[in-house]
Amino acid sequence: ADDLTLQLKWVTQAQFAGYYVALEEGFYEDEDLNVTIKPGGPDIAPVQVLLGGAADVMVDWLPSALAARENGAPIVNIAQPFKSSGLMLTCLKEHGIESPEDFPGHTLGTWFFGNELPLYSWMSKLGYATDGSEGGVTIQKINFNVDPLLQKQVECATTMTYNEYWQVIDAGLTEDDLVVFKYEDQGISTLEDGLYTTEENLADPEMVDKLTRFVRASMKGWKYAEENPDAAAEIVLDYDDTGAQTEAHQKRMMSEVAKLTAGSNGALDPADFDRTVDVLLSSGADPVITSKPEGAWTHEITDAALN
Amino acid sequence: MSYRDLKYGRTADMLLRMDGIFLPIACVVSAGWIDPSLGMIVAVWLGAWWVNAWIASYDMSITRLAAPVLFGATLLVLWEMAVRLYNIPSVILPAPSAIAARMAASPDILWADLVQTVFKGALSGYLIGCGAAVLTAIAIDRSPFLQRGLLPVGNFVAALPIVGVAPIMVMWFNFGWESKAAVVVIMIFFPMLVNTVEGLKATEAMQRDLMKTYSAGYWQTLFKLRLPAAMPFIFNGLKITTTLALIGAIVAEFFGSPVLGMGFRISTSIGLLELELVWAEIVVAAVVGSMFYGGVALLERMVTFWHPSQRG
Amino acid sequence: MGALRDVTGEPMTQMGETVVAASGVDLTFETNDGPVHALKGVDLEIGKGEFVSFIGPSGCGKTTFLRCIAALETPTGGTLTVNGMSPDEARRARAYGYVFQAAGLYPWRTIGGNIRLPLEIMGYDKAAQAERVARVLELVDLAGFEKKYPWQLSGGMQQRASIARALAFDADILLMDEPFGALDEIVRDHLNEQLLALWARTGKTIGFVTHSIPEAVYLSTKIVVMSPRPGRITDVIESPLPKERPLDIRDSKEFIEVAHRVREGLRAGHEA
Amino acid sequence: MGALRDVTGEPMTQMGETVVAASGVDLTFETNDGPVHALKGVDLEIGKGEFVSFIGPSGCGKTTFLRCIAALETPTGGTLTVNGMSPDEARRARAYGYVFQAAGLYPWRTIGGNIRLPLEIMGYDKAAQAERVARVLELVDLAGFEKKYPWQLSGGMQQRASIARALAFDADILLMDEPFGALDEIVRDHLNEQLLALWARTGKTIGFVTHSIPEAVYLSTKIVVMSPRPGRITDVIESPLPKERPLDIRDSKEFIEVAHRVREGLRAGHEA
Amino acid sequence: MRNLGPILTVVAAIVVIWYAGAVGLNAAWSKDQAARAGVELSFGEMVSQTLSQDRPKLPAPHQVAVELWQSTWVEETQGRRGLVRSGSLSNRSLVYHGWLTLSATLLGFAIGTGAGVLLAVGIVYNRAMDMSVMPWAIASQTIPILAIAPMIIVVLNSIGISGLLPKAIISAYLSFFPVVVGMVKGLRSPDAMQLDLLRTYSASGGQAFWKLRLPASMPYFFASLKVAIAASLVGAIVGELPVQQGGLGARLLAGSYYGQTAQIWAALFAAAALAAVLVGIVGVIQRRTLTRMGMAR
Ligand SMILES: Nc1ncnc2c1ncn2[C@@H]1O[C@H](COP(=O)(O)OP(=O)(O)OP(=O)(O)O)[C@@H](O)[C@H]1O
Ligand SMILES: Nc1ncnc2c1ncn2[C@@H]1O[C@H](COP(=O)(O)OP(=O)(O)OP(=O)(O)O)[C@@H](O)[C@H]1O
Ligand SMILES: Cc1ncc(C[n+]2csc(CCO)c2C)c(N)n1
Ligand SMILES: [Mg+2]
Ligand SMILES: [Mg+2]
Repeated sequence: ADDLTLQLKWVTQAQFAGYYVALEEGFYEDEDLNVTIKPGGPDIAPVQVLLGGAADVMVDWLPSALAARENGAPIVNIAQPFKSSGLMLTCLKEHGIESPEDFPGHTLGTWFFGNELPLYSWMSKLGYATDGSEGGVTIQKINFNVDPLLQKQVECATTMTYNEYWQVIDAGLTEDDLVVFKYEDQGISTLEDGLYTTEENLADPEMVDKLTRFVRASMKGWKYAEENPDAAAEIVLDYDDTGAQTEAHQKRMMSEVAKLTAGSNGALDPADFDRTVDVLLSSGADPVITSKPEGAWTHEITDAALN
Repeated sequence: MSYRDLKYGRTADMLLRMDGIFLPIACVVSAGWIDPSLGMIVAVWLGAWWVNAWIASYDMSITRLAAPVLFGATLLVLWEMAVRLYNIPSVILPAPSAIAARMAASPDILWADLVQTVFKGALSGYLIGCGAAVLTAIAIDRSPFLQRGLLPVGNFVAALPIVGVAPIMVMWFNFGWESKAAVVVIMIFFPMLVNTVEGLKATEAMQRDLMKTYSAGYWQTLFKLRLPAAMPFIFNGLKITTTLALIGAIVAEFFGSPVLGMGFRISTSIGLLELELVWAEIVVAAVVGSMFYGGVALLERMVTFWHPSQRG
Repeated sequence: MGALRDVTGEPMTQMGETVVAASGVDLTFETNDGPVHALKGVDLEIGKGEFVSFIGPSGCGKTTFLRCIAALETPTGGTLTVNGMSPDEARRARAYGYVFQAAGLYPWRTIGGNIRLPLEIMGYDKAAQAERVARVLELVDLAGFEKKYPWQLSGGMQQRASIARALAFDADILLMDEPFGALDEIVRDHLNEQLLALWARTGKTIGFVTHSIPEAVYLSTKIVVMSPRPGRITDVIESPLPKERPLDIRDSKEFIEVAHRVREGLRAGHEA
Repeated sequence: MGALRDVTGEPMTQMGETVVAASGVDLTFETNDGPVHALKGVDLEIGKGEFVSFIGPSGCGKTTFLRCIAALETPTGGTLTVNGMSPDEARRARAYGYVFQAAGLYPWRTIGGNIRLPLEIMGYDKAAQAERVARVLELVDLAGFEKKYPWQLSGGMQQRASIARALAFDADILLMDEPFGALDEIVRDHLNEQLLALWARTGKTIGFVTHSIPEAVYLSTKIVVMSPRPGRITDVIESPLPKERPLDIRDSKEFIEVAHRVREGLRAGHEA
Repeated sequence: MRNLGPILTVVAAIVVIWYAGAVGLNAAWSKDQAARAGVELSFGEMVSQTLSQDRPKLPAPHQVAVELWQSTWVEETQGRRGLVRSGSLSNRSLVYHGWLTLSATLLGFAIGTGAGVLLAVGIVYNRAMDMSVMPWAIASQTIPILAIAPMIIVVLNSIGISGLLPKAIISAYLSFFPVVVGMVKGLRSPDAMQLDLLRTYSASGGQAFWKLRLPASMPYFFASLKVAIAASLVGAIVGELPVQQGGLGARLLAGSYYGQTAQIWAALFAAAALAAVLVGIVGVIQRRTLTRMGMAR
């Protein structure tokens, strides 16, 4: 079997169920692949791992992937299992924020490490300064949990539909206590959780073949996971080395993730790509990327895989 | 020449001088045989070391400065060579020249981060932590009961890993520099306390007996005998904790900070693959940290000039 | 004492008042290989203003006994009082000046600073400190070395500095453990004379350990000969010499007789 | 040397061979408040098998000169050779046994362990080590204290242990810095005799610092009188005493004459 | 064991302060929740609520204790993956994670101590090293390890080293420094006379090392070992953060991602307890050795 290593963007959780399912259910084996899945974590930049040669393919968000490309990392999107964005901004109703017009004067929390790019784009589209000056908002870096929102250190916080939002609910708040702004609804959504590899790999026919088989099996995994969310969540739990995940949370996460992968057969929709690029380019004075990227995606793999 | 000879056994120097021809050439040749680039790197390294050994054999204040500088410069050259010869991608390890360029390009970011992290976070935490530790050491010094109780528990608390404590401090003290100072205080308090308590015990029996014959009071013994005698230990603590304070402040920023600070920059720029900026911050941290340490070491020399280890 | 200090000339020995009273003093050290009997049944009375020398083979317990008097060691048996109080109370009343067998100067203080130490502790004012430091430095012939650090002095100079330190303040009881061991004969004679003069002037009670028989005889009103294993007193000699003692008294018949008796006592102790 | 060691009786003094040759030796210490001239223009020859005593006021540079011979200090001027080599070469040839002014025992070694230290370093085998340790402990009257740690010994006992340490191995040159300072007269006499016997037996060259005029005269073939500030040699006295020296030689006319001359020299040094 | 009384007293004091702190810090959330529900809280209700929150700012001591118990004994004996049912340690138990961390710690400690001692010897015996290495050893410690830990791991991974070793290397990086500093000080602690004595014997550098410098450095050595082993543990934990593959570090962070405060604190205590035990063991060895050397008085 051919060896292949996948670097995830984040820790083992249902967000990556498709890959774990493919591994557990033998879809990779069927394609004669021996896949290793490396969980990510804070401060692990998957691009570094990819370029360092410790992984062959990685899961990443398009904004940070494009930013990395601008910084000289020749990475290419080869598949896009996630059709829609799960990103949203969740505010406590009691702070009196009902629409984006109310943002000025408030503190918005977001993760950084490349995850802040969509929020900055949004704010610049709205024309708000982000340095806390008059008429603008204060952007606060928060860590990957929702405590700052619950403890009112920030008034709004970045959440994912499938994870942090439910942590807020689990903490004891109700939908009625919250106001949520989905990036999808605001027309500023960017592509999340695509598969990327290096240009170097794509120049190697053998590797292209491996990646094709990998994408095919992964998509099979994703479709299985969409249909059997509970079983998929169980599989993820089994692969969680930290033993920190809970069953209820992962099952719910899986059902939410299924909504995001639903519209995708694995091939990147160029329209989505262009929309993401537009959002990133339009971000005012300090845009995430400065020019339209060329060759940042390819259908070569998915075309071969999905036939 | 006094007992210096023993201090710097000649063996190593001789090795370099006598076999100065054969051994290095053998190294270079064998390394070059494995890989020509490696051969070049080894050659530069050995050459620089030889020069350094030669410089170090002269004991002048200028060589005291030149030796470490040369050593550092050698490391930088080797780094640059390695990056170029092996085509290491800059998103994994940028070359020193690229880092230097970045430092020249964004001094304002670096300065603002420095102020936030070092002057607000680390320094205030350092002063509070060391002050509190010394006062606590003096306070519990009179009570063997408290010492026996507090020190083990204190060791336990000191062993709480900073990565676990920092998020909690951020939760309690918010995102500003105060939480960083709190982390620094927790990190340095016990090392400092232990050193001071140890130091307060470090008097010789005869020195204590002398004070007894004067029927000196507790405070007199403290100020005239025990604190001076404790100074080598206290400075040991002060020196160790300089680096702890800096690391503590930076690492704490990983767990919550305003959108500036060295830790903030380091932790978030990796995600954007701005590795040059990351390394620029690391360089600043290393330089500032070394200066901090050097400053305290200088103070130590002035205060504990009498100690055998300072008299050389 | 205040009154006595002003009187000069004859030493103020008033044998009536007992300063140190030891009876049956025992002291045993516990060590890794068994107990060491450092003192065994020591009985001794020292009157006010006496000059008592202790002499005996090395390891016989002289230092240990001096330390007991100064409350630096606690006897494991017997009773010991100083000025009618326990040694510890006397210590707290600042009764002692002590010169240790090793100089024991604080390395972070200059010679002057070391001598100033007890003065600072006892609250002398700045002017008095300076005056006394200068005076005792002169006394031990170290003027000019005030600003040096201990490790810059020779062994004998360090010892003299430590003597100066003990003489700088007014303790009623002066305990000196081989203070002149590292000094040459000339300085030693000089310091012996100085010490006698000081004693005469101030009426201090002095306990003095020495290995030199002539020194012991020359200085003392009472000579205590000790012998080892276990340390005990084998002879107590009241000196028949007059209070006034020029250096050449050492050639007198009485002197030679006393010296002989001490030597005999010592020799007996060695044989024991 | 091997041959000499076996011969007993008369000491092997062959004045022809020069062991230590100093000419114009200067030594200046730099201190925080100015230079200290510890030695100034010191000229001295010591022949093989001589017993040379150094005497002089404290701080006159005796220790410093001994340290120069042993290559522990480097003169800042003049020339100094030992056995025709530089002191440092002689040191590396293990020419010296040195007894320091303070005992300087290693606190983590027992008394036995401290005496064994040089033997281990010079590669004596286990049996020889044990035999020599026992012998020198006996010599300094410390048998039974082998297993004790230094701080459990009295001052004089520590000093004797450090003497034993220097005698345990066979150095041709023995340098002793006030070795008997903390010992009483009886032990001192005893050790003086022992030292003379050892010297006679082994033909070692001995440099000996003392403050005791009788000791210097009793032991030495040559007495060097020094005076301070700056430290220099004021008198060198060749002893007229015979090699064979019973203790009562100290009452002889020659002895008293030499002692007188030394005392005069010393006194002159003090006045200077 | 005469320390037991004092320790218990101090611990009791801390627990009391802790409870008070928990009530104080957690009160805001309870009040908010009550306000959202439109009810008024009595003081007693509030206290009981603050001590039983799911996501407290500061969990009460008993909550941490329960979590510790649950994630060790209960998990192993009753859990689906526990030792009793599965025959191997559960990845949900602190025993398993503690063991992972411990093994990396010990390996890192061994490497770090070895390197530290060697470097110290080099610095003391080689002039060039003394002058050039020490400043850089200091500088190395001012590099925030957490920042480069991920990079180290990535780089090591890319040359095929993974698993225990990268963690151990980070742990060694943190532990070598105290050893260097302590040993340099210790190896230089003999005073002039002790050195002079060996000079008169013309002892070789090696003999001076084994017979004087090394024994004299032992108190300093052990003092730094205590610091070093604690630093090793921190290093291992830091090394576990970026690779979420088990260990107390991974556990700590995972707890924070899912807001499981009690889990964080339990992992924290497990780490501190581990450190305390390790330091304690070093302490025992120290006492034994120094007593045997006659240096403990
Ligand atoms: N390390 C040093 N630094 C500065 N001065 C020193 C040092 N060692 C000795 N001296 C000075 O050198 C002079 C000679 O000292 P040395 O120790 O040789 O005297 P000594 O003759 O042995 O006296 P003693 O009989 O008191 O031991 C003294 O004035 C002393 O202060
Ligand atoms: N701390 C100690 N622990 C164990 N034994 C001790 C201790 N101090 C002294 N001794 C022992 O007590 C005995 C008496 O010692 P002491 O110091 O009083 O002798 P000394 O008469 O002053 O001798 P010296 O003239 O040599 O100074 C000695 O045998 C010594 O070994
Ligand atoms: C290295 C890295 N860390 C965190 C995130 C943010 N993030 C993206 S998805 C996700 C999981 C949500 O439950 C989180 C936290 C990221 N993108 N990359
Ligand atoms: Mg004594
Ligand atoms: Mg001397």
